Amino acid sequence: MTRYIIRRLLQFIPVILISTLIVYALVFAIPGDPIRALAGDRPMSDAVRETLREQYNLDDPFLVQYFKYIWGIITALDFGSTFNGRPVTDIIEQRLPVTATLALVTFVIQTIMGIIAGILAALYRDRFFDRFVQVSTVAMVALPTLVIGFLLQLIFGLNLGWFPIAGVNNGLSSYILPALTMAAVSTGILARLVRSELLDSLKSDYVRTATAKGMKRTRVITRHGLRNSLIPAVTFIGADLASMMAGSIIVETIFNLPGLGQQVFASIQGQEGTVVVGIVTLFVLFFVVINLIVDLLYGLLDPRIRYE
Amino acid sequence: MSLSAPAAADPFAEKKSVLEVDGLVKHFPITQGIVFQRKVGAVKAVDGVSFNLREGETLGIVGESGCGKSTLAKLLMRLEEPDAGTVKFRGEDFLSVKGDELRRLRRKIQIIFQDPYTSLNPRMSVGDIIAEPFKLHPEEKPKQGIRNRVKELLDLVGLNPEHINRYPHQFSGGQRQRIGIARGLALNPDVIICDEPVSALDVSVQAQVMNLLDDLQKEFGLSYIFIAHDLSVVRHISDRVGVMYLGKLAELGTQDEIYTAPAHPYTQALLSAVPLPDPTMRGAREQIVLQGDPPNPANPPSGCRFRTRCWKATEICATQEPELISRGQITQLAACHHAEQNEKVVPAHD
Amino acid sequence: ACGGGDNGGAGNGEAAEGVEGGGTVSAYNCEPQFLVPANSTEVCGSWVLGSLFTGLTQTDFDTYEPTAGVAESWDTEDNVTWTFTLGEDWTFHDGEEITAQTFVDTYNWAVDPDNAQQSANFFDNFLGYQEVVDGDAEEMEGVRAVDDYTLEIELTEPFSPLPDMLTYTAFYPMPSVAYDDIEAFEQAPVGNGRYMMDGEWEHDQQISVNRYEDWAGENPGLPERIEWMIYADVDTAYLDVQAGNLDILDAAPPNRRTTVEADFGDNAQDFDTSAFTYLGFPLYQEEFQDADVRHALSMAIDRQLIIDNIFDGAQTPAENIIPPDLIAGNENTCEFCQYDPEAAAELYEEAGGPDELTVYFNSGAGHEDWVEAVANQWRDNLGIEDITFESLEFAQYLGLHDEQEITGPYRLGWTLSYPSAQYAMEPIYSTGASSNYADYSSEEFDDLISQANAETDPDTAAELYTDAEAILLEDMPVIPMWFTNYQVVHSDRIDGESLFMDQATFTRLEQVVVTEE
Amino acid sequence: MSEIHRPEARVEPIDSTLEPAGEPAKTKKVEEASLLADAWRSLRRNPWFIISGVLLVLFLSMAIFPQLFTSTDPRECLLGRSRQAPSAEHWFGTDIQGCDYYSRVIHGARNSIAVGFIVAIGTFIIAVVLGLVAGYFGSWVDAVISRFTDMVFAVPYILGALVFLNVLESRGVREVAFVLIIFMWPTMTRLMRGSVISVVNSEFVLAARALGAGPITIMRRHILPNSLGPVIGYATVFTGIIIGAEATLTFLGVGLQLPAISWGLQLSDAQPFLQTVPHLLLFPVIFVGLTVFAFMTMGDAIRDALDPKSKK
Amino acid sequence: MTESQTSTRFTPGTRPGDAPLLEVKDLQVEFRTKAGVAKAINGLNFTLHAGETLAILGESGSGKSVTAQTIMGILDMPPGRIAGGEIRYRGDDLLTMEEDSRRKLRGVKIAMIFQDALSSLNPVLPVGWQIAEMFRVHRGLKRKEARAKAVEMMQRVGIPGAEERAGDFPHQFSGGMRQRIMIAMAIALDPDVLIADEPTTALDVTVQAQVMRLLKDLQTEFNMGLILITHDLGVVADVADKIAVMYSGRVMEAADVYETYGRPGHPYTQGLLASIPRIDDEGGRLRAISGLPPSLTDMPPGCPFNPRCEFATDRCTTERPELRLVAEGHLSACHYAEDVYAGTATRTRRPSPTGAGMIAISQEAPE
Ligand SMILES: Nc1ncnc2c1ncn2[C@@H]1O[C@H](COP(=O)(O)OP(=O)(O)OP(=O)(O)O)[C@@H](O)[C@H]1O
Ligand SMILES: Nc1ncnc2c1ncn2[C@@H]1O[C@H](COP(=O)(O)OP(=O)(O)OP(=O)(O)O)[C@@H](O)[C@H]1O
Ligand SMILES: [Mg+2]
Ligand SMILES: [Mg+2]
Repeated sequence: MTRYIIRRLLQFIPVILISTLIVYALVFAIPGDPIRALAGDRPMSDAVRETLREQYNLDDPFLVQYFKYIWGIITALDFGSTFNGRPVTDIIEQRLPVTATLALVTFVIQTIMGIIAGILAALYRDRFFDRFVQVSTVAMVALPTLVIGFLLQLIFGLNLGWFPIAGVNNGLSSYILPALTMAAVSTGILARLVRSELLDSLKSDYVRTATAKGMKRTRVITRHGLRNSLIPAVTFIGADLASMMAGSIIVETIFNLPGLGQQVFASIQGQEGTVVVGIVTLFVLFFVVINLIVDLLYGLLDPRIRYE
Repeated sequence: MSLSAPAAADPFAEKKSVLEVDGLVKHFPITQGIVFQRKVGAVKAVDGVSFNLREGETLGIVGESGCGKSTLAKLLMRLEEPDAGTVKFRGEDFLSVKGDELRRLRRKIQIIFQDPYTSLNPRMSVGDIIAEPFKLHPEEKPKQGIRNRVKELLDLVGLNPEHINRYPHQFSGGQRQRIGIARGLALNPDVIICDEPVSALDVSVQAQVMNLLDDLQKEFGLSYIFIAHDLSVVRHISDRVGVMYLGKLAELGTQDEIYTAPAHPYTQALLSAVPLPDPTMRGAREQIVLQGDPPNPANPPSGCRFRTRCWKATEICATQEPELISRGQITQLAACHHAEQNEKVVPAHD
Repeated sequence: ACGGGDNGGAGNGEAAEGVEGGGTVSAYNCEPQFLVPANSTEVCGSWVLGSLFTGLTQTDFDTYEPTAGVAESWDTEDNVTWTFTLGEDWTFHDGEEITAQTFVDTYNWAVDPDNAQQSANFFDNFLGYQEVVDGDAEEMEGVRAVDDYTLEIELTEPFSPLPDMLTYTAFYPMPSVAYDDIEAFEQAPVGNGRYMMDGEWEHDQQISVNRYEDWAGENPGLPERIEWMIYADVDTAYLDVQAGNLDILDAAPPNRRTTVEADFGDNAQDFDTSAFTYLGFPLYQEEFQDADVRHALSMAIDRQLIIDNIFDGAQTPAENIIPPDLIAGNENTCEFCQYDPEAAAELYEEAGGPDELTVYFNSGAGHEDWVEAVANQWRDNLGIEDITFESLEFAQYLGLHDEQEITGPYRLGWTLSYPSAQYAMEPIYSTGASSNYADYSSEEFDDLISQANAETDPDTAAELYTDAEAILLEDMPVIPMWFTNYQVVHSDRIDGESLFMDQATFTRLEQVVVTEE
Repeated sequence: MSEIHRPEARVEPIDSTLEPAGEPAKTKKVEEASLLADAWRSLRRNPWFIISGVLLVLFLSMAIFPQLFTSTDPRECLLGRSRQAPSAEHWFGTDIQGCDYYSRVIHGARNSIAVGFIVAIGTFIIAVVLGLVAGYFGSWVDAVISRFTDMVFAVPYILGALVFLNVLESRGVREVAFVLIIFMWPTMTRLMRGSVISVVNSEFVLAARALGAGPITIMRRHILPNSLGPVIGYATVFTGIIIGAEATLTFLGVGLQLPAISWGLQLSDAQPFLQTVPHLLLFPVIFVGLTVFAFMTMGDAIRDALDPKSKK
Repeated sequence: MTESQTSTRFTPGTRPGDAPLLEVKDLQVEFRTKAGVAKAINGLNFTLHAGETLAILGESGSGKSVTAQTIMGILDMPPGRIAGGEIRYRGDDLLTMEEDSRRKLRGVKIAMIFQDALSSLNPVLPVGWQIAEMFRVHRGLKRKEARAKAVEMMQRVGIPGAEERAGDFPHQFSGGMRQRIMIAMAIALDPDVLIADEPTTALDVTVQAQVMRLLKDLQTEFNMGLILITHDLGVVADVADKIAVMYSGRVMEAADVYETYGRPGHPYTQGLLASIPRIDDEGGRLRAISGLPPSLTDMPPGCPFNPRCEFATDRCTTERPELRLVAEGHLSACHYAEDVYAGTATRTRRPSPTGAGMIAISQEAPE
C-alpha cells in the first residue's frame, strides 16, 4: 500500500517530462512568429526581433529549446519568463491562488449540490424534483458557458447586487458566481450519475437489509446506498477537477479573475511556450495527485478493491 | 448398520490421482490504517493442506465455518494464488500453466460456488449463464444445440426449463444454487469442486441433486471435492472425508472410518453435534460441547490448533504440532497426538 | 452606487477641494504588455504611460497640432535639424531633474538593440540610428544636448511631422533609475507626467496613479487619482460600470450599442477616432492588379448597411484615408467608395474579376460578422458564388502576410500613434514601407509624401498629403471601410461633458471632472 | 502425455436416465433471450425511449435531409432584414446577416449532430476499450494507460485545438471532431475504469474465470454490461457538451470555419446579442437542448433496459 | 384449541388467552415477469405466538423467503405486488400501517436474518459498524458504546477474534461468519419476532448448535417468537414447536413438530421426510419426490402437488383442497389427508424409474 503510493509518486516523473514535452511541442508547432505578433500592426525592427528571438531561444531547434528550458529548471529553478519579461514563477505565484480558490469553490459547490441533487432525484424518482434536475441539466448543457456566466452576472450581480460582477476584490464572494458558472454543467452530470448509481444500488440486497434494520429511508440512502454508488461520482469529480482548467479559461475571462486559465490562454495565443509549459506542469502535477487521491478513494469507498 | 465394522479397504487405492495437492498455503493480510495501510498480521486461511483426489472418487470436506474450505476450493481453481504449495492435475503442475493451457485445464475442473447469488452475473439470463461454458469451449458444443442442452440441464437440477429467460434475481435461494450446479455440470468436467452445493435446497431437491451427482460419477468416473456442513449429506456422497480445522486438515479417512470411528477429538465433537431429524430424540443425545471460543485464525494457538478447546489436550499439544499421519491401529490419518477412535459419539437414528 | 464599491480606499480628503478637479476616477483597462515607453506598442500600456509621462511635445486636441511639452518651443529650418528648447522646471516623480541629456540618454537607450525596445524603429529617421542598430556606434549622432535645456535632433531626411511624432509614447524621457534595473522600473515606472504611480503595477488587477503636484506643464490633471481596473473581458467591465463599480469604460462593446441608450441614458458619449479598418488586396497576386477589380469590389459594398446592421452604427463609413479630424483631413469623397451595385457588377464583369475569392481575417477578434456580410454582398452584387474564409490567429496571420501567401482580400486596421496625416499613409502605402502588406507601390504617391515631409509650411504640407490621399483613393490598394466610432460609458460620478476621447482612441482622463464622491 | 478424454458417450446419457418422463415437456415456445434481446424488448415498450427515439430520428433526418424541413435557402441573406424578430414569414426571425434563422437552424443540425455524434462515439469507444483494459488488468497495464490519460488530461484541449486546427488545412467537421476526440476521451475513460474496478472483483467474474473464460470474454460478457452504466449516463450528456465545445472553439476562432452552418457557430454568434436579440440564442439552445434531452433520455432508457432488475 | 376451520387459519399450539404475536391471513403475493404474473404466495395463513418457534419447511422456491420479506415489508415492489391478505403484528395490520410506524417496528420488534448473507451485508462498511448501527440508531448509543456492543454481539455468535475483526469488511469473512454477522445484527435489539431465513446453512454443526442455543436462550429470555425457515430437518426437529410445510406458495400442512415428523398428514411432507439422507446411511440412491413443482405463472387447477403425488386422483386435478383440521392440532391441505395421516391412502401412481415424473399404476397392479 505504502509501496503503491511510492510507486505512483515515481510515475509522476515520466508523466511530467512527457507531458511538458508534448505541450512544448504543441506550442512550438503553432505556426507564426510570436515575436512578430507582439508588436501588432506596426512591425518592429529586425534588430529588435533578432534580439528577442535570441533571448527566448526561439531560433534553436525544438528539442534544444526544450532542453534549455528543462536545464534552466534543473540548474537554476528558472522556469523562464514571458515575452514581457515576467518570470513564470511570479505569474504562477500571483495567479495560482485565484485559480485554486476558484477550483476549490467550484469543487465544493458542484460536489455538494451534485450529490444532494442526485440523492433527491433518486429519492423522488420520476417525480417533480427528478424531472427538474433532468431539465436543468439539459438546459445547462445546452447553454454555452458564456451565456450562463453572463446571465448570472446580470441577475445576481447587476440586478440583485448579491455578488460582485467581476474581479477578485471581494474575497470569497467574488468567486461565487464564477464557480457557479463553472459548476453548472458538472453539477448536472454529477447529479445524474449519483442518481442512477443510487437507483442501481437501491436495488441491491444490502440496501434491503438496511431497510429491514429499521433505518429511515434517508439513512438507508445516504449511509448504505450512497457509498456504493460513489465510485463513478468520485471519478467524475476527480476528472472534472482536472479538466477545470479548460473551464477556467473562459470563466476567468468573463469574470475577470486573474488566474492561471486566463494566463494560459493568453500565453497559448502569444505562443509563450515557457509560460504554457510552466503552468501546464503545475496542472499535470495537480492531475496526477488528484488521480492518485481518486484511486486511493476507490479503496476507501470499496474495500474489495485491492492495491497490489 | 454395524458401527464396529473394520474400516473397509480403500476401493480407490488402484485409481490414478486426478488432483494432487501438497502443502497449500494461503494467508490473507490484515491491514490497518486508512491511506497508509500497515500490514498487522495475516489470516491463515489455508495453512498447509495436502491430499490427493483420485479418479471417480468423492472427497468430502467438512469443518468449522471459517476454517478455510472455500479458500481451499478457490486455490484449487486458481482463483486465488497460493502463497505456497503445489497442485497437480493429472500429474501436470496446475499452478504454473498459463493462458490457453490454463483455460483448457479449467474446462476439466469446475467449481460450484458457495454463494449462489454473487457468483451469477446479474445481467445474464439463466440461459446465458448456463450456456456460457459451451460458448467458452466451442469444442464441447452439444449435439442437440446449446439451448436445448441448457434446458435439459435446468430440468436435471429440477428447475423449470421455461425459466430459461429469467434473471438470477428472479429465483429463490435454492433455485439459484441449482443454476450454479447446472453451470458446473455443463462441461462434464473431470473434477467438480462443490462448495456447499446443496445447503440451500430442500431435502427432496437435495436428494435429486445428490442422486444426479452420483449418477454422473458412476457414468463418467467424475471426481468430486464436496464441501458441506451437513454431515449426513457428506457421508452419503463421499468416499473419503477430510475434516478441516483452522486452515489445516485435522483428519482424513474413508467415509466409514471418519463416521464410524472418528479419531480426532474435533471430528468427534462435530459428529456428536449433528442434529437428527427426529424430534423425539431431542436432548436425548449426548453432545460434546466444545469449551471456549474458536481461536482467531490470524493468531492460531501454538502446537495443535485445536488444543485450546480440546478436552484431551496435554503439554505436548502446546509445543508440538501434530502431523497428519495414521497412528498405530488407526487407519485414517489424524493430526492429533492423542488420536483415538471413538465410536460412541456417532449419532444413530433411534 | 453604494453597493460594494470600494474605490479609492485611501483617505478621502478631496471633498474640500471644492472647485473643479479632485476625486478618484476608475477606468477600464486591459493588462498592459509593457510599461516601458519605448517598448509599449499597444493601447493598454500606452494609456497608462500617457499619464505617467510627458514627452517633448503634446497634442492640442482641439486642433491636433503639437503644443509644448517638456519642450517649450522648437525650431527648424529644413525639417532636418530641429532644435528644442526645454522648460527648466521639469522633474521626474522621484525628483530627478530633466535636461536635454535626459532625452539623449533615453533615446539612445531605446534604440540600443540590446534593449530590444519594440518601438525602436520610430527612431529610424534619426541620424545615426542605423549605425547604432548595426552596432557600429554606441549613440545616435542625430540626438545632441547642446546645453542643459537645448536639445538638437538631426534627421536623415526632411520630416515635417516630427513634433507630432514626438508626442508618441516611444519618445517619453526616462529617469536614470530606469537603466539600473529596467524590470523593477517597469513595475512602478517613474515618469514626468501628470500622474505618478501609487504602488506597483498589480498585474491583471489594477494600476493606480496619484496626481503629481509638481508637474511643470500648463494644465495639470484634474482628478486626484486614477485607478485603472484591469479587465479581461469588456462585457464584464460594461456591467461593472452599469453597477457603479467602475467609472469609465472607454469603448462599450459594439454589440451593446442598442442597449447603451437604455442602460446608460446620458452617461454615454460617442467619439470618432482614427481607428481605420480596411480590406487590403494582395497586389502581388495577379487577379487583383487591375484597379477596376478593386473598384468594383469596393463599390459592391454597402458600408452604411453593414454599419447599421452589424455594428448598430458604431462606425463611420470611411470615404478617405486620413482621418477627417486631422489638419490634413478633409471630407473629400472617394469616388469608388460609393455603393453602386450595378456599376460594380458591370465593372467587375468587364475587368474579369476572379470568380472565387478567399477572404482573410484574424480570428477571435469579432471580425467574422462583417466580413461575412461583405462576402454576402459580393456574392449578391457581383455574383461571386464561391467565397471562402480564412481566419487565423493574429501571429499566424501576420506570418502569412510576411510570406506573401495571402490570396484574397484581407482585413487590417490602422490606428494613429500620433496625429499626423503622414502617419496615416506613409507606413502603409509608400513603397517598401514596414506595414505595406498590399505591396503597393506608386512613385507619384511616394514623391508627394516626400514633398510633404519636407515642407515647412504646415498648410502646404497638408495639401500635399491630401493629394497623396487622392492617389490612394484612385488606385485603391485597399478598400477603406470605416473609422471606428467609440462609445464611452461612465458612471454617475463623472461629468459627461468633461469626457473626451482623442483620435488615438485614448480617453483623456486628466480632463475628467468628478462630480460626486 | 496423452489427453484423458472420455468417450463420446458423455455428451448424451444424462438425459436418458433423468429425462422428464410422463407428460411430454410442454413445448411452449420460449423466445430466445439474451440481455440485448430483452433490453430491446423492454425498450420498445418504454414510452420515454419512443419519445427520444422519435426526436432523434427527427434530428437525424434534419441533419441528412434539411430540405424536408425548409425550402428556404439558408444562405440567402439580406443584410437589410438583419436581426428581425420571429414573424410569420421568418418563424425564427432572422440572424445578423439577415438570413432566415429557421432555415439556418435546420441546416445547422448536420454539422452539429455530426460533430456531436462522431465525438461521442469516438470517445465512447476509446473510453470503453481503455477503461476496460486498465481496470481489468490493473498493475502496469493500468499504470501505463492511466498515466497516459493523465498526460492527455494535462494538455489543455484548447491548446491542442489551437495547434491542430491551425495546422490543418481546413477546419471541417472531421477535423474538429478529430481534435475533440483526441483531447476529450480521458474523463470518460477514467469513469469507465472506475466502474470496471468496482466490478472486477465480483464473484461472478471469478466464476467466469473458473469456467476458463479468457480476459476478452470476461471483459465483454461480464464486466462490460455491469460497468457501462455510468459511462452511458455520461456519454449521453457528453453529446451536448461537445456541441458546446464546438461553440467554444468557434468563439476562440478555431471552430468550424465560415461559411459553415452549425449550432455551435450560431450559439457563439448569438452570445453578444443575448439581451438585444435573444431569439438568436434561444432557438439553437432549444435545438441543442432537445438533442441533449433526447440522448439523455435514450441513455436512461437503455441503461434501465440493460438492468434486468429494473424491468417492470 | 378453538374451532376455526371456517377460515383456513392455522392455529396449533395456541395457548388460550394469548393474543397471537404475528398473524398472516390469506396473504397473496405476485411477481410480474415476462412470461406473465407469477403467483409466489397464494393465500398463506399462519399464526405465531410469543415464545414459540414456528418452522417453515418447504420446497425450494415455494415462497418462504418471499413471505419473510413481505412480513418485513422489504419486498421489491415492483416487480412484486401484494395482491391481498393481512399481516397482523399484535393485532395491527402491517400492510395498512403508516410507513413510519412500520419502520419503527423493523429491526427493533421484528427482525430478520437473510438467506443470502454476502449480498445482504453492505460490502463497503465494516461489519462491526453494521451491527453497531442498530444500537446507534435505535438505542441512541454513542459510537464507542455501540461498537463495544457490536463486538459483544459478534462474540455471542462465536466469531473468533471479534474485537480485531469488527473493522473487517464482509468479503473478508467466510460464508458462515457472514451468516453469523447477519444473525448478530438481527438479534441485537432482542426483537419480539425473529424471522430466520436459513440462518445456519453455512454453519458447521458445532457452530450451528451454538447459534441455535443462542436463539433458544433469547427466546426464553425475551419470550421471542421465532420463525425458522430452513431445509435442515435435523435443526427443525431439535428446536421447532410447530411446523408449517409450504408448497407452491401455500401451506400444505401445519402441525406440532412431533405430529409432523411422526405422522405427516400430507403426501408432500411424507415425501420430504423420506428424502432425508441419514447420517448412519452410507450411500445409494436417495428417495426424491419426482417431478417439478408447477410453474407459478400458470398454476394447474386443483391441488398444486397433484402432478407429483402418489395418491392423486381426478379430484385432485380439479378441486383445490383447503387447509383443514385432520386431527387435534393438525392441519393439512389434502383431500385424502385423513387417509394419509392414518397411513391408509391408496397409491394411484408411482414414480417413474428415471426419477422424473409419475406413472399411473395400472388396474392390475395393486399396491
Ligand atoms: N479476502 C480475504 N481477506 C481476508 N481474510 C479472508 C479473505 N477471504 C477469506 N478470509 C478468511 O479466511 C478464513 C477462511 O475463509 P473461508 O471462506 O475459506 O472459510 P470456509 O471454510 O469456507 O467457511 P464457511 O464454511 O463459513 O464458508 C476466514 O477466517 C476468512 O475470514
Ligand atoms: N423477482 C421475482 N420475479 C419473479 N419470480 C420471483 C421473483 N422473486 C422470487 N420469485 C419466485 O417466487 C418463488 C418463491 O421464492 P422464494 O425466494 O420465496 O423461495 P424460497 O421458498 O425462499 O426458496 P429457497 O428455499 O430456495 O430459498 C420462486 O419460485 C421464485 O422463482
Ligand atoms: Mg465457505
Ligand atoms: Mg429462500
